[in-house]
Amino acid sequence: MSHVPVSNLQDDLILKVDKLGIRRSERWLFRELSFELFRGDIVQIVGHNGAGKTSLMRSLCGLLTHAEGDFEWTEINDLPCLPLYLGHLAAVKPELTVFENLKYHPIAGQFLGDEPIEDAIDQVRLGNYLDTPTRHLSAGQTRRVGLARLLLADTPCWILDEPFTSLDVEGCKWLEQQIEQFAEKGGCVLLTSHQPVHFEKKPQILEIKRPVEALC
Amino acid sequence: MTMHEFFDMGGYGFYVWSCYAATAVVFIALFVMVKSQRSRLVKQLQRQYRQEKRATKEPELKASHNAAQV
Amino acid sequence: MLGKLLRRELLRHWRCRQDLINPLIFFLITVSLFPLAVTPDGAMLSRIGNGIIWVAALLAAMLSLESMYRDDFYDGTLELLMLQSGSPYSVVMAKIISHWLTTGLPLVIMSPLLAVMMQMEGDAIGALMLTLLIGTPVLSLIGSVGMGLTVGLRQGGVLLSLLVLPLYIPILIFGAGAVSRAAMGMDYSGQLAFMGAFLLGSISLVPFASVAAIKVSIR
Amino acid sequence: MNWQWFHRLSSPKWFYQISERWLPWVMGVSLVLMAAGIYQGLFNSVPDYQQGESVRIMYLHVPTAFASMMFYMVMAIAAAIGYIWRIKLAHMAAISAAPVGAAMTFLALFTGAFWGKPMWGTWWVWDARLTSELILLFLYLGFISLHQAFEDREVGDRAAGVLAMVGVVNIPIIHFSVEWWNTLHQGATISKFEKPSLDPSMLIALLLMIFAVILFCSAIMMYRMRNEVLSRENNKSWVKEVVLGKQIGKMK
Repeated sequence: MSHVPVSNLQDDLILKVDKLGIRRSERWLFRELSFELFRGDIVQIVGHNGAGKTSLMRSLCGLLTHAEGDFEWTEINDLPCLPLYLGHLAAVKPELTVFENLKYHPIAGQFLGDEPIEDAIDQVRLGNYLDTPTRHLSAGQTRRVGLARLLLADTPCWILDEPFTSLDVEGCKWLEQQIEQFAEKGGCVLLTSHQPVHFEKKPQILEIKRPVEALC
Repeated sequence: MTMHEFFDMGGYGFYVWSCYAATAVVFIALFVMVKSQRSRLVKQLQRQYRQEKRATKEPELKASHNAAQV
Repeated sequence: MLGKLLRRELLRHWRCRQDLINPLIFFLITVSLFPLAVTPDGAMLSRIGNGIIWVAALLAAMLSLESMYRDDFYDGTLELLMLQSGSPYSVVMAKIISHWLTTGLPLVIMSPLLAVMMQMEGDAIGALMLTLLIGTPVLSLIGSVGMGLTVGLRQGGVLLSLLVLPLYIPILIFGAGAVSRAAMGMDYSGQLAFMGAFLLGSISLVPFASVAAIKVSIR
Repeated sequence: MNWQWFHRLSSPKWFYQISERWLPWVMGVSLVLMAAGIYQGLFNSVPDYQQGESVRIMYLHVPTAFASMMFYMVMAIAAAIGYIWRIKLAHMAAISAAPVGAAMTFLALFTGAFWGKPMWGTWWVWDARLTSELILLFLYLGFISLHQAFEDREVGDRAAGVLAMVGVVNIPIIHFSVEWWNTLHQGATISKFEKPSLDPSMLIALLLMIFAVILFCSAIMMYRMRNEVLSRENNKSWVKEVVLGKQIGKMK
């Protein structure tokens, strides 16, 4: 099971965002966005299509340069913590097998041993596909290879972009359960989803709105 | 220096004058392109701002129209 | 970290072995075109042979740059690597080393065959292999910057050659120059020194440029 | 921290106002200098004892070659500033400098070839300087086409910035290796260290032309930058006033 590393500062703050603004070719997606993520939070980002939900997540991971403001991750044994980012693409090499995909890709800064990988693969019900190249898997199964990384990641924060796409009902329930367990153990989750999400504890909502036309 | 000698340039007239001609053409082309780019840009921006002004004015027009109907 | 990433790259290349042979075939065909196009007689060929082999090696290395980032970019693993590995520089370095091992080195191993085809003598062949050995890593290094910039573009291939070929010119000049001096029996250690300096210079600077280039292309 | 002036310096609005006032002067001075330079060069300077009248091409070749090198440096430095401190105005300067520099490189090659024909008998000579100039043209074309390949201008700027920085590191290496490879070109005609080998009247013409070409190119570059500022800041209110102001101005 994925365990959550306890940052040595013992405080609960994992991510602090202050007046973040992202611009995409002269058009401001959003501006002055500030929020904080604490241990155990589940935050759902809400906004219509093209509002910048994905851009916000990618800039928090450092994949996208943000135009203004800044954000800060907590330090775990004085290294900035690496959030696990699951984007639209399943980040899986078609020519490698399921096992190799998990073994040869670093997760949250390190490579995993064989046992945890095999357990994770069984967890996501891909046990008998261990040595088949992912080329032959369906979209849902490829998605679950990505989800297996959640179980292996040794990081206090998950950033999930539309994680429920192409998952069957059973898969969705399993993923919701994983998210809740992870939150209980002190991790925090930032996710977007166009499907309705039902957790016991209602997730906090973070609204992304277009800035009023800046007539400065 | 008579006119003819000046143009002949000691036999190298063709090379010297074609160089000066090419330089003149390139300099003038640079200037003209910048100016035409500017006028095209200003025209396009004016059309864009007029559209924006029309877009902001239209909703009130429609709203008052419905109110009158009701 | 670098070792594991390198094994991943080599495994990925091994899985599609067919693509590794294409640059070598291209290298062979390009070099053998010239005797057909220019002259079959040995004297002329041996004089222009080293230049032709060098240009063909340069183009073959550049053609195979596509495999470095393009398919990783489109299936999302490049993002995963750059993000989750904690140090993008080792990711880029692993890709460059694996590109050199899978294309640069085979070119070096194949070059004596082509040198004989171009009627070049013994010591020129030795010099050719040595200069290619030092030159091909630089091709992968500089190519990785160009590839990083154009990976997100649809028709990036043509643009890649426009960006990268001018930067290859010093290596081409010193490489071919060294071999022609060796053919004349003169000492070519000076050229090798310059190529070595160029190699070390690009090893130290290219990772930063490549990571910046990839960060620009990841949107 | 007194970054204030640096920040103010980099605001497109400030640049637009400053250039509004100074540009006509820069352009005017450059045209005057050019006229003086051409007059001096063509009419009252002595022909070269060896090359005869064809040396008058030098008054075009040397300034354009110098401008092409200088504008690549301007472009690379602006791109580096824009990339490191994320200043949009610097990116705009780099994008505007590129076409002007490319035009100067083309002119330098054109005049070099036309000067080479009478002197060396062939149109194109693989001489070290001309070859470096040709490679510089490739670098310019690479920069411009890379910037245009991205539809999002901001990403295009950053990509072109990286290329400019890599290019500027390679310029001395390319120049040196081409220089080593083969040099036919005569030594530097004027350089600050050695005594100029030119007759004073020719020297005056040359210096006049160099300043004229640089001023003219900077003026063109700033005009292009003004267009770039207008097109990129079009949602700002001051741009609306400027553009609409111009419309009212025309109507009056």
